[in-house]
Amino acid sequence: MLRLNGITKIYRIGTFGGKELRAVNDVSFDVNECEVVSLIGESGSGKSTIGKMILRLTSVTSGEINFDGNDISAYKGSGLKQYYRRVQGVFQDPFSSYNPIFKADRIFKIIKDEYFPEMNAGEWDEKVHSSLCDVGLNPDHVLNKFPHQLSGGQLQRFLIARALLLDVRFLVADEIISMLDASTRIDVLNLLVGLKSCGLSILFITHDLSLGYYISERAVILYRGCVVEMGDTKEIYNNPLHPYTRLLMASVPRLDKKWEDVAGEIEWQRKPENDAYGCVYYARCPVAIKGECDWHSPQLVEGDSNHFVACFRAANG
Amino acid sequence: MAKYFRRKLLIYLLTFIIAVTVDWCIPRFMPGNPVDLIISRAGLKGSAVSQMYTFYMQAFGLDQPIWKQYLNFWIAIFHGDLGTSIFLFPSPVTKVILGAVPYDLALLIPAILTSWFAGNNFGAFAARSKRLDNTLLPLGYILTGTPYMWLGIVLAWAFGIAWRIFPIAGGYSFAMRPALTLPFIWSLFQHWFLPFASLFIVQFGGWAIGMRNLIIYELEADYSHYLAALGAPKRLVRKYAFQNAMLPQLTGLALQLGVIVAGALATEVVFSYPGIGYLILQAIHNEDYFLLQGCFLFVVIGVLLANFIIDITYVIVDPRTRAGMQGGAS
Amino acid sequence: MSLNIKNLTVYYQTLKGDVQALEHANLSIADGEIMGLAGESGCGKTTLSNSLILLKPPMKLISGTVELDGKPLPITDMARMDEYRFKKVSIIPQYAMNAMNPTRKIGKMIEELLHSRRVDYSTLRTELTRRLELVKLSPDILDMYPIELSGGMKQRMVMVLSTLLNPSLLLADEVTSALDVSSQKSVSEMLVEFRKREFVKSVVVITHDISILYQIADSIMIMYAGQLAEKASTETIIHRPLHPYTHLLISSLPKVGVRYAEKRLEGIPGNPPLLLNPPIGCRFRERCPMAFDKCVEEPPFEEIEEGHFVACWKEPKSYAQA
Amino acid sequence: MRKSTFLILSFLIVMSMVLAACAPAAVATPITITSAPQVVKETQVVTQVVPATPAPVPLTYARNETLYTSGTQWGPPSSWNPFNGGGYAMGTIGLVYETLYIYDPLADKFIPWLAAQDMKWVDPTTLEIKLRDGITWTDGTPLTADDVLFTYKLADPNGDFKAGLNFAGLYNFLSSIDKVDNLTVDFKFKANPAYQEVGFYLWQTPIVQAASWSKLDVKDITGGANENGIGSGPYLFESHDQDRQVLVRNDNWWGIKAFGKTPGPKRIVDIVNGSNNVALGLVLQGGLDLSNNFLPGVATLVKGGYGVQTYYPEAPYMLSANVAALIINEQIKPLDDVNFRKAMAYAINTDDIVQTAYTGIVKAADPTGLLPIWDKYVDQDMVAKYGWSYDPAKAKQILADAGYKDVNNDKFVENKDGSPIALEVTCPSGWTDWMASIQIISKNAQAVGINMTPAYPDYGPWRDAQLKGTFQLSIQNESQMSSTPWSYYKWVFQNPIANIATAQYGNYGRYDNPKAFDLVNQLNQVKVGDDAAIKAITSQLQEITLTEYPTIPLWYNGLWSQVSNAVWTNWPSSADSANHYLPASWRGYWNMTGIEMLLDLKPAAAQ
Amino acid sequence: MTKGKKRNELLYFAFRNTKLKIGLGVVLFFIVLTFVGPLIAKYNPTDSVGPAGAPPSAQFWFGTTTFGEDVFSQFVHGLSSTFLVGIVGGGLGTILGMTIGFAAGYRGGNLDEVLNVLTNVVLTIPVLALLVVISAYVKVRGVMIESLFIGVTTWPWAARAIRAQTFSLKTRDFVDLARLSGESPVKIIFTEIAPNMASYLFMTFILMFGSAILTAATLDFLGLGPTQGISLGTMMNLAVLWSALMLGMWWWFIPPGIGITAIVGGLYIMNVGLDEIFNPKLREM
Repeated sequence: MLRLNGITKIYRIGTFGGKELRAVNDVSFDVNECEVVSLIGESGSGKSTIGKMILRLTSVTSGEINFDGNDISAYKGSGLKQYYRRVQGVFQDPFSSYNPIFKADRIFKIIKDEYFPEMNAGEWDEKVHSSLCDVGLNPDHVLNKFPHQLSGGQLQRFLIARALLLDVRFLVADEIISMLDASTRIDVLNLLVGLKSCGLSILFITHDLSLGYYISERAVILYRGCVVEMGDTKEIYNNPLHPYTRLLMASVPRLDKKWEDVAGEIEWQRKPENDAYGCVYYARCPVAIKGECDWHSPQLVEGDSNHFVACFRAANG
Repeated sequence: MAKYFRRKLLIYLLTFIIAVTVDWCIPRFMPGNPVDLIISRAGLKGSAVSQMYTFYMQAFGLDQPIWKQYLNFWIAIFHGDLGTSIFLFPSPVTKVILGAVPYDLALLIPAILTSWFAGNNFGAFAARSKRLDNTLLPLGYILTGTPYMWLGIVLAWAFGIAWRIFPIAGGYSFAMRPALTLPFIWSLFQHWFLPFASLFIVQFGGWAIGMRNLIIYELEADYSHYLAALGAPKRLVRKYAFQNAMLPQLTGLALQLGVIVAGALATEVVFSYPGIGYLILQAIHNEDYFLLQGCFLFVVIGVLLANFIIDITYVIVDPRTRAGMQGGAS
Repeated sequence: MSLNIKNLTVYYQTLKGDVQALEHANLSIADGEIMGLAGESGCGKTTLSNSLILLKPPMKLISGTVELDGKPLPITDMARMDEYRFKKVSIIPQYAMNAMNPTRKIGKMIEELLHSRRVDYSTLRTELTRRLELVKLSPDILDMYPIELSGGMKQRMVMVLSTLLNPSLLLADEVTSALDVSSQKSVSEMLVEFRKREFVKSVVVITHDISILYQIADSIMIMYAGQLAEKASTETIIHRPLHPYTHLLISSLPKVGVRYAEKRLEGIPGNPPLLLNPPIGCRFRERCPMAFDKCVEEPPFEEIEEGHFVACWKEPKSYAQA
Repeated sequence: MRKSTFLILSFLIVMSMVLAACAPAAVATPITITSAPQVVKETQVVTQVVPATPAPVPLTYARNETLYTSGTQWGPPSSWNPFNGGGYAMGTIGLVYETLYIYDPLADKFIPWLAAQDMKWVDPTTLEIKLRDGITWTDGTPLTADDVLFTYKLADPNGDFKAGLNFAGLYNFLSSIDKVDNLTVDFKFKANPAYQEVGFYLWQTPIVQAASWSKLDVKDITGGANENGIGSGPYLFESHDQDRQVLVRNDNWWGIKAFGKTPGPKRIVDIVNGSNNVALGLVLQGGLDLSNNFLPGVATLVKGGYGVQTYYPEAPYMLSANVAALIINEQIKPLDDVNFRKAMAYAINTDDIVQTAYTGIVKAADPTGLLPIWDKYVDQDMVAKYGWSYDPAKAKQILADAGYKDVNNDKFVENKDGSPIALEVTCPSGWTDWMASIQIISKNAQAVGINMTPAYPDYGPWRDAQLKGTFQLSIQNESQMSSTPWSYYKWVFQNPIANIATAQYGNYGRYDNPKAFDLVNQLNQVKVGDDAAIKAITSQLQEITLTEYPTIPLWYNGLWSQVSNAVWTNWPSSADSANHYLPASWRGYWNMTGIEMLLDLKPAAAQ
Repeated sequence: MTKGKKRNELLYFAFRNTKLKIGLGVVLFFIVLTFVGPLIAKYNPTDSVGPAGAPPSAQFWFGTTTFGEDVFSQFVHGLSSTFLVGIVGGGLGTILGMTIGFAAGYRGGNLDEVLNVLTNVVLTIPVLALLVVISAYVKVRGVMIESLFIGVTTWPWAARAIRAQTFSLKTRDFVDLARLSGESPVKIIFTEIAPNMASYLFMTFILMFGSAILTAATLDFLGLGPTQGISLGTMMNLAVLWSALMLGMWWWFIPPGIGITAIVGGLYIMNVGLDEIFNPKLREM
């Protein structure tokens, strides 16, 4: 359904683009119908940039994003509008997603103005109500209020309801629960996954391994703009192949295992001899092969079935 | 860092080119032919008129094609040649202006620097002190709203005419001959003081207000809270806040330069202080476009230089620009 | 007893009235104890920590006393409190990334700070270097400006600085939340290391992430809406919580190994109350599945068993986790 | 404040002060003082100039030896070239360079100056000029007939230089200039020379030193700055700066012996005008002895015991220096109609202008426009017959009689063909007294039904409109007092019409009257001093101006002059016992007895 | 907290803010005077109606000029051109600044670079010197022309400030969301970004208003003001030209200066007041 084909994002910094910052580097993966894929990475890994590129909020430097077989970069004007009818996003900060000086339900009004200008008011209200009910909100409690009068959880549900007003088939969910209160966040997550049954595919962007594990069928691990490992979520969690994934697994604070019980020193500090070549993880890799990892970038290869990894060590066994 | 300066230089260069081009247009698009004015001023009569007309057209290069004139103008600028003044014929414009520039520098540099330092210190002192904030700072707002020349007029009236404490015209006593002697410097000072004071007072208010607002922001900054939590005395916290608030004030100074220079021009007129402002006014009243052109160019170069100095100073005093300068999108 | 808080009530003054951010807090922390303080945003954990070190307007002390090492801490007296700050009580603030003056070299700032506290920098210099090395920082960074450091480096720098004078009590406010997974671990472990080396006696680790506390804290205290809910040893809180809130909160947390497809987690319905005009009695009662009549009275924060405090009218032992 | 900052700051301030201190010093002109003139015998071939040790120049000028003047320089002194008519520094002609004669307009007589005696016409076409013996240039060399010859030949269209100088007009009727002996020069003219104009040039042309000027090329002669030029007059340029110029007395000046008088002030400091406002302030504070600025409100000061004195103790206080007239573009309707012009003349309330715009410091003009010094030429019968005064009723009547009626009832009259009239009267923006005046004129005109509005363009386009003849109505005052009323009539009847733009002197309205033009030429050919002949011709010209209204004289601009008795006394005044000189430092006025005022000035303490 | 409450809170602070009250009061006073003044003033400002240079009296409240014009009449008529310059010059500057600031801030990229350079260039060229040249060029000038010149030369300051604000607002998620809703950039700028900066834009306008008045006063004072009509700046110019200082006619040059200072000072104080209202950090504790 959605296919990312070698996409790269280079930010140009300085006057008339003097310096380059490679935020996303040759990333390819796809998301199938009714599938939740987690895009997992730390800050600066480029995960949000990928989400924005899918949403056409930022341009793609090279590579191609296909939705239902069409290159989305070709969309303009009404074509783009039709694309947004099917692909939508929800972002991390619920309060930033609303214009603070307007009422929260203005986001619905915008959808009506842009997509359903001919629909009469009664019909529209009906549609909004049912959509709100679908996301577990009581329309009477939440309509006609300002954003700061609603909780973060309610606001995020609002955004999901907004997407449902359109014929959404693909949702980019960028860290949508990381700013919610612990006691309410899991419900939003449950709601999201529940939508899968309605034929929705989700790209779930997160830095939290346990959330990724909880929600997705497949996961993509991103490090400094590169995919280092991807595949079946369970497979990755139970048998991480890339040293970076292993580090993540060992570092994530868990409620069932203490750090002492996990393997000891797994991170390295090494000065890379060159910046331009080699594995992105070379500087921190405890198992790097000098002369190889610092000069060649490993390709993503299939280790186990449906389990890809970009590491010479892992690939060599 | 080199990149930062390259970028800055690019902007300065562009500004300079645009300014010079505007400048070049001045005498050419003004109604009336400057040469006619020279001839009429020289009091030439009869056959001499056409003879001198040709001569001056050639001398100013006005008989050349427009593009050539533009090119020649650039060449002339780099030779420091800004043509001949009409009103002060036959003085070269450069010479006339160079005679005035020291007065401007003597007025502007101390006025800008002292008001900036004093205003900032006062603003920092007044910030968060309720009593000062409510009594003295409104005065600051009023001062910034005062037109420079009006303050000049009032000062001249009060100190020069009513009380006769200070002279109200000229660069130094008309009874003196320039020399590096105490009485002469004293006279220079006396004549300098009122124009200086009117520039100082107006700017002082502006800086004080700016600093007050900035320091309040700084005192609310995280590092101030952290220092307070570690029991650092108020003095240290305020010192840091003050020093950090100075940086945006430095940028503010660069932004204000044009306004300050304008104020100085008006003030010079009030006090007949023999600087460029006074020359500009005379040039306008006497339709001396070449002089006007030269003055404009000098002011632009002066402001550009000052901006550049401020830029460099900023890099020196703000470690963030030094450490993190990557060309900055600001 | 290192820290002894009695009946501490702190409000925030706002235009529309007082926000009752911390209500009747009673608690003790032992020497050498690392106590985790957890709760959702707005539960009063930062208020509690701030009132121990920098209680200033719009915060207002309504009642309560604080004792540190057996001596009363003059928390309301800004001037007298200065003597205790840094030396007895110290803080690693939430905003550690921006805690250092951006225009001063770090070493210079430390020197000026110490000088202002009448502590001789030169005698501390070697100890400072030693501790920097301990947190894997080169002493060279003393000659750098904060902007030249990465987030994790700044965090560690602030850790070293805040504990430089070996305070009795260290308040560590959300020290890991801005960090990447891998840095979270090393910073957390450093806190434990600091305690071990007696750079600090006791530590209060404030966080919204209970799993971090599980890794490093000796005891955990759970707060809800300005009230203390439960305090006990880490194992007890995670595995045998007594307060319904603690129980529901912990069971709603996703864990590696739990999948939606296999086991559906549930959140707590409803939202925390606004503290401007909170419900009287137990503030959790509106969301509590076990709430009953008695809950309109404020439950006392009582020691139910050795080291296990709970503020709930229900009988204990109700929620042993399966 | 941190110590280092403070140090840097103080350093910068001190530096800038020093900078300011150095600047004027750098511009100051070094001067060489030469020894007392050698008595140069004719046998001596080589003139010996022995430079003496320069006398130390005092740092502060003693107040009682210094005369402060203002009113001539409106910008930094920039030219010391006596041939730079409009722009030479104060005193260049008169104090430094001298003329053969000076002219006394109050007594209407030529006073021999460099010349030893009155103008002597050997025959009707030959003028012999004899120079005083013993005049030296400031470099010690004698001023001789060669210098006079050289000077006048500069403008010779067939000479070496062909310089377009002011007196080039002399060559219209000059056939040759010859040196008779070392001190005598003969000017030989063609038949019927223009005696009036010749006289005009004789007191206006500065004599320059042949030895130094012959080295210059024509460009430098006409336009050079001539800094450190060698003069012959009572003062030398000492130094100058942006806002002043200092002249020092030439103690070897020939006149000290010749007149037995030494100019009072050791130094003259001429202050560049910042504004009239500043000048008034300086006058009030005793910082200015002679102010030739237009100072509105000076009447109150004269009366108010500020120690300020003017030529007349009562209104109009000032001598009249030039006539301000309404100039009228005669090429456009309805201004081409003499009756319309006449109606305007009757409509304007000149007294109101005098009182309101000038607070009474000027005098309403005589209808003839002849300055008071030319009162003797005014044909009173003619004035009685044709003269006009403010009479709006009569103005209306004239308009009505001439057929100007208000057709469309807008309270303004229309052209005879019914087209509306909308006139604009202009003066340069910022010339406040004139601005006030044209406001009054417009109001007066409107009152009689003439639709006239004031407009204030900038000087450039205002002047341009006059030269091109595109203006409608304006005010001009170019015609100054001089040795001959011819200069006034030349201004009114400048011709030929085609040359108005290049002549740049009058008749911008393009008034075309061959008879008048001829009369002006006749007037020019009257012998200097032949008052009867002048009167006869001017009487005819007056008839033309009084009946044709080529311009409408409004008021006499004053010879603005305010003097202070605080330091210097014995100023010219209208009082019977006083000196009757022109109290002016303006260009062209030192050689109209201004210099004599200096010779008579006495320090206040001396009295 | 409801929006209503929030608005009330702003109003509460507004009513409590002395700075705003004083500033607004002064400005309103002069605005009222501008409209009512010509009705009270008995004379045409350029008519000679009284004795020359008379001090203030019951008949001539602010005295008369050297030409016997009524200073009070001139003052109230001058006020209107002062306000006109403020509104037109300041308004035009703000609008230009907004357009350029929004475009640069929202579009970013090379357009931003170009506009940024342009802004810096115009910012660096001393505006007054430029205005002097332009004013000298146009021979017959009215208040409108003057205002236009001031507007087209003073926008960079506003553009810079607005650009920075737009830049920070642009990164807010609701802007992305609006784009995801298919809104056009112009619509996003005016319906999403601008309303959020309303207070800021208003304050920018006030500052531009004040600085336009000051700039105009300086030009007028130099004799480059309107060649027709009267303004407070030309009053000062004429007062100085006609030696009001020396003759002690303080009533001629003091009122226009006080008028300008009070209006601009009032505007600035008002702005600080507004800043405190919109910016809780600045509020007095």
